[in-house]
Amino acid sequence: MQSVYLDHAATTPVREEVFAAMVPYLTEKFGNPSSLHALGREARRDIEEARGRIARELNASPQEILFTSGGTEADNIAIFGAVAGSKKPGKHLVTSAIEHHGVLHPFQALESRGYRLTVLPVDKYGLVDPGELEKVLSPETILVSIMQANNEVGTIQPIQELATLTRAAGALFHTDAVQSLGILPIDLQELPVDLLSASGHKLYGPKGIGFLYRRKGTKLGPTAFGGAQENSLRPGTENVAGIIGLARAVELAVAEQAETSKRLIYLRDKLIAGLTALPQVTLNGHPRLRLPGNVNVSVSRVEGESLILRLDLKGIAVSSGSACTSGALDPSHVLLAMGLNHQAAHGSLRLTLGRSTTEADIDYVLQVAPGIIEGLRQMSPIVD
Amino acid sequence: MQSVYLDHAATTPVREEVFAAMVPYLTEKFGNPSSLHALGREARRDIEEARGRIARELNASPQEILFTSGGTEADNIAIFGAVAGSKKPGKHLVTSAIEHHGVLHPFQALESRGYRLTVLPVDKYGLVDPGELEKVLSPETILVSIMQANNEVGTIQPIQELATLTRAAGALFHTDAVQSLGILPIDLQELPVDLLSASGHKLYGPKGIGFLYRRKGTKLGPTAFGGAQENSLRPGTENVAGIIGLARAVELAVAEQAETSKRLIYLRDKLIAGLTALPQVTLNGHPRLRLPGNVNVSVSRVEGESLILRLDLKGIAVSSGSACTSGALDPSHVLLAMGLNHQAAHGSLRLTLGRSTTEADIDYVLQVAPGIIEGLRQMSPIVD
Amino acid sequence: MYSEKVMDHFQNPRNVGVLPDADGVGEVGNMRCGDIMRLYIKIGKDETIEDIKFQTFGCGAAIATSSMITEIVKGMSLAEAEKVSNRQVAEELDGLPPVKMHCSNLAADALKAAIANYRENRGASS
Amino acid sequence: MYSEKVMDHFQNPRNVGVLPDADGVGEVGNMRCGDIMRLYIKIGKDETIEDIKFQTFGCGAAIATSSMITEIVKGMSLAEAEKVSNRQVAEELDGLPPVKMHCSNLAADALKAAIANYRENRGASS
Ligand SMILES: Cc1ncc(COP(=O)(O)O)c(C=O)c1O
Ligand SMILES: Cc1ncc(COP(=O)(O)O)c(C=O)c1O
Repeated sequence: MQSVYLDHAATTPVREEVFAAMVPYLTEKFGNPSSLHALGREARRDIEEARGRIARELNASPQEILFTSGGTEADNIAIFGAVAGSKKPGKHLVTSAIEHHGVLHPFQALESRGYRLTVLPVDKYGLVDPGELEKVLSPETILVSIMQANNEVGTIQPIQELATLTRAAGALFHTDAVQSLGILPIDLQELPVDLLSASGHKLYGPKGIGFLYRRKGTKLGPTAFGGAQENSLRPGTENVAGIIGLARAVELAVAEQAETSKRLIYLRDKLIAGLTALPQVTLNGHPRLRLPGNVNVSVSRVEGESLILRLDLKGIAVSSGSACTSGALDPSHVLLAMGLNHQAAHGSLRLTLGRSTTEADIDYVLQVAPGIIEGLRQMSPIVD
Repeated sequence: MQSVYLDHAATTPVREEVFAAMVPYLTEKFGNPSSLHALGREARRDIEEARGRIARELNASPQEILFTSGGTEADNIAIFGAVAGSKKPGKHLVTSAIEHHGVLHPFQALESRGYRLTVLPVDKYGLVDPGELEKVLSPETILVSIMQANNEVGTIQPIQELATLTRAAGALFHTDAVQSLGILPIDLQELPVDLLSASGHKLYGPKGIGFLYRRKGTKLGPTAFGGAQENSLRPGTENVAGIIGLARAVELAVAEQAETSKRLIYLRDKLIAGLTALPQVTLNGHPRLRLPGNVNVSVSRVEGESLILRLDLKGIAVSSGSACTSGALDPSHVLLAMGLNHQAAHGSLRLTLGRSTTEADIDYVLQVAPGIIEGLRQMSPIVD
Repeated sequence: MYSEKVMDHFQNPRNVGVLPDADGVGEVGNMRCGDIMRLYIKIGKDETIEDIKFQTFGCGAAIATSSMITEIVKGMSLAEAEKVSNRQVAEELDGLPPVKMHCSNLAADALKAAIANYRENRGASS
Repeated sequence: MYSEKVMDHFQNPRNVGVLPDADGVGEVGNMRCGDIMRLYIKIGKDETIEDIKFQTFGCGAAIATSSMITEIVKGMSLAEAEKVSNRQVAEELDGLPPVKMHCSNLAADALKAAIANYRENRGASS
């Protein structure tokens, strides 16, 4: 049976080059970067060099990169840290309705602690309107967090504009770039964000490592306590192998970004065209302002999980809604925020393309999907 | 030049068996455990199986094991979580003066937020007196945290007794077992602790992974927010390779515990005897209640870092004070708490033995150390 | 996640479809939860379930439990069939994931609704 | 962490020891910080530093900066030597880790203390 992985937004395989870069740090180069002897100094030097390489790819400085254990932790440190570090009397926070839970849930926790939270709506394409942000910004606003690109529907936000407005209002701007780093070009001299989160396993690096970019001068209060690692903002012995792998992954992703993007857009659009040509299958997200690898459709009268499992039985790995909430029964908050009804939200299918994706994969999906959709529809009690 | 690693308390090399167990998860088995397709289900099954294996080794249940990104995070989740989850009106916390910063600093942060903190003293061997704990326990007490064995001087605490007293007083008991898990026998049906922290890289597993044992029924409030992973107590995509490696490492450590212990105690005592036979070199920590691999001495009139570096130039990797605070200039809070003066604290040397340590290593250290100590003493302005 | 038996029923569901001359129809679930089950029963002599069919919009568990219950109760008397519980259906499938025990395990409820509907219909027509 | 030059001075410190007939002795640092440096100077004609020796209890940086300053100022006039700063010593060593710039980089202070001590001694004896 053919095996087609179309769930790159959930996670990606570790690239061979990344794995090869990690191996020495899982074998002979095992020093603790805090140790003063040669083995420790070697580890320290190598993680600092990795920090520098990541910074260079983003046009940032090494001190602006803080290693974390993943995207969620970077989001948490950014949000709770910005709030803890704020000297403002104001207690106003802003985010959008389509954020990942790694952003949304910290904000909701802060709301329950007495902060005032504005959750900006999105239009039917999943776009935040900068005009809406402008309306709610005030001298009270501490932090605005809006993701660069959405993990479910792939919509790319006008971050440049949103961040510029936020800066003008004197608040901090955070963006969750977990889905976009290495996939969209990012130049942190141009983009006026103060904080940016990324995760290794979304860009062909290992799981359990990520980073937070923190612009020089951005004050964060500590959210975890222990040793002095990562400027005391992320205490604990560094995941050296993970850091080395992450740096290699970022370098490779950035180097190949333009070419990969072009290739994936072609395949993506072919897949979108093929799927939406089926009866009652509609595209979710923006037709143009969308991640190169993201396809998200609603299949009427059919539930997402059974679609996933039937496709899986044919060797096709996809997801429905957010991978991180699959297993939960709630329909995607992203699709609901975009105005989909529950049926369309439950019947969503996300296919995310990546490095390994070939045209043959797309053709195979387009050959297999119609029968599966038909089969499930025949079982469905729902009529139009 | 001979190469002798005697810094196993700072970190340990990943065992070959552990590395081999991890490789598939850094290559073909790359699924996200939250994904519903076959690759995701495989990852889910394998990490749950790993959880079960760790639980079995400790005589615990799988649901009692929460994976974290390391020892520090486990400590933070235990302490902040226990406080957040407490329904008591009381605000009293208890710890000891010789805890790792991963425990001490969270407590100090809570103290600055209005909690009442008792820091129990230790005797000259680094031992906490259960009588002292009994005196301060009250219905106000939420949590007591005392490490099973100290990372600097290796002193083993009377945890059984301390935990029993704490339970009788109706408070929760946490122990940082980062230095002892796999090194001392642990049976969680016997040991009445509610929470226990461990870290992979101290027991020949990878860096960036650890776990928190949480006894069934122990209520923890969330300290980080995001996806539903690890019971929503540690959100973020699981470090699958790390988890698999950790489980293998725990299994192997427990299986070999008795034998390794016996071997190391012999080597440890030989090293202690040899070093303390040198003029004005004195043992720190308890002569008997001490980790099998720990040697800690104070060398009068000589500063620790220069001792480390000179030994390093001879191929001997050791540390002075805590590895995690080396690089900082403060003398060890552990040694000061044990009543050492600043000179003795600054002149401490920690040599920690492990799986790779041979008698030849010990002999080499005992051959090289005297000359180095003498050389540095000749440079010293301090007279007795 | 799912047992082999669940996957078998999900892949090859038994008794899918509609009974145009059903004596009772039961529907449970709602779109908010993402699971809707509809059961059709045809009652034979001695109040036994002569035929049964289902339609389900829902996840793997919802489809498998729908399919499973049709196998369990076909040929049963209504009195027996009414005693079948959701838990029993799950057990026949060698278990369901904990997260699925609630929303997607409604087949017995659907059957009860169908039986109730049958009784109502009969009451009305007699 | 340390530059090669630091490691060279740490490994092979120049001018270690005591000058029994020193004209000035300076000591800085304290045990709390973990660094104590003592410098001995012998002053020759035209107030030049004819000989200099040091004793240091401290980390690699403390030992290397002590050693370095003895090399820098040997043969210098006191006026010149007084102008040497801690920063300059660090630069001659191709830099020090940031964490070491403060406590362990006191060699110039020790030299100033030794010179002050020499002047005091001379004042007292004249
Ligand atoms: C006793 C103790 N607790 C906690 C830690 C922290 O563990 P980690 O570095 O994995 O965060 C360490 C080691 O650094 C330790 O020795
Ligand atoms: C947009 C976004 N943010 C955050 C995360 C969380 O990253 P991680 O799983 O590395 O914690 C994810 C993926 O799960 C994501 O897609």
